[in-house]
Amino acid sequence: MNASPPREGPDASPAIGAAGLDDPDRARALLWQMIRIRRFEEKCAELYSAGRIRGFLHLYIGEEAIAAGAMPALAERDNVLATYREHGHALARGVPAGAIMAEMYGKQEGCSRGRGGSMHLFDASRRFFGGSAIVGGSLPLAVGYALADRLAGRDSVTACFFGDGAVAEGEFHESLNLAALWQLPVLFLCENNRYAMGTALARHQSQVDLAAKAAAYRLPSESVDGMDVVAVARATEAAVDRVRAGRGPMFLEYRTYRFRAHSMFDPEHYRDKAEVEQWRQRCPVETFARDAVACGLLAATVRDEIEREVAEEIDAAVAFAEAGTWEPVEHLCHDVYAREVRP
Amino acid sequence: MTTQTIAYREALRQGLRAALAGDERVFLMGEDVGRYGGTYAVSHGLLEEFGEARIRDTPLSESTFTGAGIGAALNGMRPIVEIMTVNFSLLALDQIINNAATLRHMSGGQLSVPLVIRMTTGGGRQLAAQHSHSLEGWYAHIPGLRIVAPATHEDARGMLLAALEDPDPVLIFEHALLLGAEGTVEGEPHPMELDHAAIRREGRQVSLITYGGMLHKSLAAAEQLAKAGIDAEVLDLRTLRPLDDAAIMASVAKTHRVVVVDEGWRSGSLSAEIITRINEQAFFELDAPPVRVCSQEVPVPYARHLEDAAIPQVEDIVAAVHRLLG
Amino acid sequence: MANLSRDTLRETVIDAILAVAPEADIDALPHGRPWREALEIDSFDFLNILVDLEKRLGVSVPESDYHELATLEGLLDYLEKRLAA
Amino acid sequence: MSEFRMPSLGADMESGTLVEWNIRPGERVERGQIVCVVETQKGAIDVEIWETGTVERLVAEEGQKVPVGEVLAVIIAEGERAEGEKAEGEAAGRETPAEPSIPEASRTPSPHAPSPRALDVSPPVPPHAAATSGRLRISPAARKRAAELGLDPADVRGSGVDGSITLEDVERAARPAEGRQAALSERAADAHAAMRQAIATAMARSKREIPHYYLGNTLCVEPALAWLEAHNAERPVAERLIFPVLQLRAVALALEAVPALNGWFVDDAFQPAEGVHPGVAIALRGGGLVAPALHDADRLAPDAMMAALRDLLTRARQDRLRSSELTTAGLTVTNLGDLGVESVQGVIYPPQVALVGFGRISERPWVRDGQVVAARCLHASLAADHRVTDGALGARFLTRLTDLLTEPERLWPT
Repeated sequence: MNASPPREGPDASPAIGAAGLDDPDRARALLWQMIRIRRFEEKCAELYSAGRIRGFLHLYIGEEAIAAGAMPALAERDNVLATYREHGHALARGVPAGAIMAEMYGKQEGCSRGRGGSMHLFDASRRFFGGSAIVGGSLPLAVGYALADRLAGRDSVTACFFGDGAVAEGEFHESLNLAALWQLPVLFLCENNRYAMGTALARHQSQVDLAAKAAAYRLPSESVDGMDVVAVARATEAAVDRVRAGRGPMFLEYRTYRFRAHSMFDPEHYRDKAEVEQWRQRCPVETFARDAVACGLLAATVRDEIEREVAEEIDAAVAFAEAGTWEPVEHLCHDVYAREVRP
Repeated sequence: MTTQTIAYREALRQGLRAALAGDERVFLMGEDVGRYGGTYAVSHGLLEEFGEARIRDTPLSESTFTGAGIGAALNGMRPIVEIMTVNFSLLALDQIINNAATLRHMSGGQLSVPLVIRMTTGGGRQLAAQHSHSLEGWYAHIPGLRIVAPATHEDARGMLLAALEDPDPVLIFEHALLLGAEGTVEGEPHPMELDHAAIRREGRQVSLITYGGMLHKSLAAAEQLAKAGIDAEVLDLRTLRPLDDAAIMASVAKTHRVVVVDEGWRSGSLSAEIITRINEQAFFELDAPPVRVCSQEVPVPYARHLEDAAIPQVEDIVAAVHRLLG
Repeated sequence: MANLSRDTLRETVIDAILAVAPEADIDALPHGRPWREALEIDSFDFLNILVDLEKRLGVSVPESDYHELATLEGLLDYLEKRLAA
Repeated sequence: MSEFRMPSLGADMESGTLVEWNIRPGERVERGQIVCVVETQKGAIDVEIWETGTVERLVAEEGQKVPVGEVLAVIIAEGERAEGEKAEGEAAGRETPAEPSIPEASRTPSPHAPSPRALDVSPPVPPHAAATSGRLRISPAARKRAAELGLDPADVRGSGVDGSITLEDVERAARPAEGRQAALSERAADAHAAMRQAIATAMARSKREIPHYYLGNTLCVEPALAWLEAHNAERPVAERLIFPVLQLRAVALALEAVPALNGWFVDDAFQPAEGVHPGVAIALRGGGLVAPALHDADRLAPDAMMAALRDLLTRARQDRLRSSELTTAGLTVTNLGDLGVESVQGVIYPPQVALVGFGRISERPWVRDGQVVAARCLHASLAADHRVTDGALGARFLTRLTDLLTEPERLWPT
């Protein structure tokens, strides 16, 4: 990887790329997942512009390698918590695209019955616990999930995704400290896309080496090239194994970049177009597809097959969402309490 | 059935012990609940009895240990989180309000947070403005939370047990001045339901509507009023959210006069909420404008005479009733 | 109402008078003497007694008949007559 | 800042006992509002205030005997600033304990611990301006109950917060001749003795100081009675006029014509009254006499006058007169006809300068058109103060009065 853009922090572990794989099925699955997330989100942007999706819409485009690479490392019994930029995580975790799209439409067939929207995707059956719009707010929950597993004697791992902005929150520090103190099975997964909304890392952190922060709480930590899906997968697998083995929590930093604005309504005054263009050269989908073909892992035709499959799935998801129904307003106050309560 | 006379903190401890013994999923977590024996000695002896896994001392990280309680509750446990005072709970406000109160609804009913958070509230101990406030009314504003304020010894242990059976987050407010007060309990701890207010004294002429630490001042005021020939009813709300509207309106329909005694400040308060509901639901039962006895609108000061002046006292309640009855 | 006995009627009238003049000693009234002067019933009291009797018996006494009410017996006769009508 | 003082409710009043305050510091008061009850030798009087403002403080305490002219309360007029408001701000009215009690070293927290202060933690909130408008102050429950009982709440006296009408007030009003009357009967013996004393003082002064002269006239009231009968025909009993309404009206109109009889002799000079408010002498059952003013008797239509008289008689007998009613009459009218007497030679109530007396209506031989006929007649008399008027003026008044009662259509000319 020669085209590595400038970095504020120390270098991540070396890139691996498609050459690091020998299983064509795995390569296809990774590419499929990344393309699926990419196309799904592009469709979301289109539907947002058409007024079908409302609220805030935060797109993951550029960062797909992380969800696609990391999620397969987790078992069904593990717990996943994510941020408000979590469409990719939900898709990668297996939440049906139709249920996600319907949620963004606000339909009751949505994965949160239309109560959450883009930022609050939930699927308890897949142990996908959101979907949180409070930066740093899900880290303490992750500690609690892990504590419960520990107390109940289960070997589950709790994976908690968050961004570089969250490391400025007190809850990040409290949570890393408590998880390390109690040696809980939490995997802290930091997607460092270099901007907390519009504020560059160096403009909000005195120490831009995030792994060093984790180390201060005596968490083993590692920084990974988040644009390299294979590197992400390898590092995450190793971390999951370590945490599952009962060796305490771990911190992983994925160095990545979002290609699109923070949300749909963001003129991007805070970064140069040249910088964005430079990172686009490292697009995780394109680089992986190119390398996988180049090293003979995938046939040149696979890309088109995947695109067709994905287009079909997304069309079906949109149709599902369009056909979805509105929950009756009489149900407005349902699910505030388990029992019907008149406050 | 045996009657015991015990301190309120002992009643709380009996409730905790019964909960820990009765359900493996229950554990207690908070600052100094273990080796120290609890800031207010409520959990004294429980570490030895139940071990470090279930009586967990935490760092001074209110947000994270409260959030961890929520996470553990989401993941099948029945945690009891102890926060030292209501003022400190403000550090955990994000977790309580953005997570505990919202997750069931935001997930479309998929998630459940069967968490109990206990904290002390109220003034009267010369602890000044960062340890003495009564913010339970604030929490009672939040849909998704259940707010309870046990004022009697039976409720102190029994409402905790009932709270643990509740599938939703329950915040228990224990008035600090009650901790040392003695009272009686009957037999073994048993769950005390969380849905209804209780008439602690029957009366015909005026309803004193109150809860928590103010219950005892209201009862003392009712005693004084009785000597002056005024027959006051005292209604203990017990649960501040959801409010037992039926009990409130029934009392108003009986006495036609209301004094709400609330240690919280009056502006934008629980007392305001109660009186508004009375106006909405029992307007034509009112025979005089409703009256409030609340704390003065000042951060609670340290000096004894000033603190006493800031917080409602028995004579304030008596005076309010006299004023109301003309 | 028409079957009201004389005694019941008398009691009703006495009640109406006592409501206005609670201290009145009606038993001490000399038979056949004007009762208003003896009981210090002024025109306002008298009006109130008539209002009361109207409420109790449903009999409205026109002003032109006031002269028939000068004695207690006359008042009772008059009411009996009106009730029977 | 102004002082609200114990009013003089009569020349014979030296002091009164403050029975009850209806106001509290911080409250707004309106001109004409009844602010306290004062027990006088004439009974309990509702005392009105004549200034609009805010109660700064109450000086006299309930139960205190206060001489006439002494300060009862301090009032801040509208727009004025309260005493010390600038310096103390919100703390005005609060007392800081001079010696704050020293907390015990190891105070056992107790919810029952006595507090060392004398503060009102819940200061009375001044009623919103809208609440002090002309709207009736009645509790919602009382309003509902009054509607159930078919009672007009305007007729009910309020005893609740800020003088509001309560449920109990309505219930009490629905039980006639009970309530306050019963409460007052406990001190009736004392009150009657005091009243007797007051009457004795006033009448002795009258006979000692006032050179009375007396005039009298017998008049035929057949036309007046016919007018009354016609007016009352077809009306339910409760809405009928009584003859004294005509008498008072005639007095009022005659006074308009001869204003020298309407006023007071004060400091060796006649001071005319400011309106026509004849005092109505009312004998109280059980003894005693009061003579409250019937306000603006020259301006009331027949039914309004009857209503005003009914109100006055009812309240007089319930010991509920207002202070203004005891100080404004410029002349008194006494009617002893119902008690069977022919004529009255009245004693003037000082410092008034005249008194009109009416006797009984009875059948007399009367000459009409040269024929002696039986006709119902009435004797009217005037007692007047010779220091102020002479017989000629008195005669003009009495003649006028006679004419008006003889030709009743002139009482309320259309």
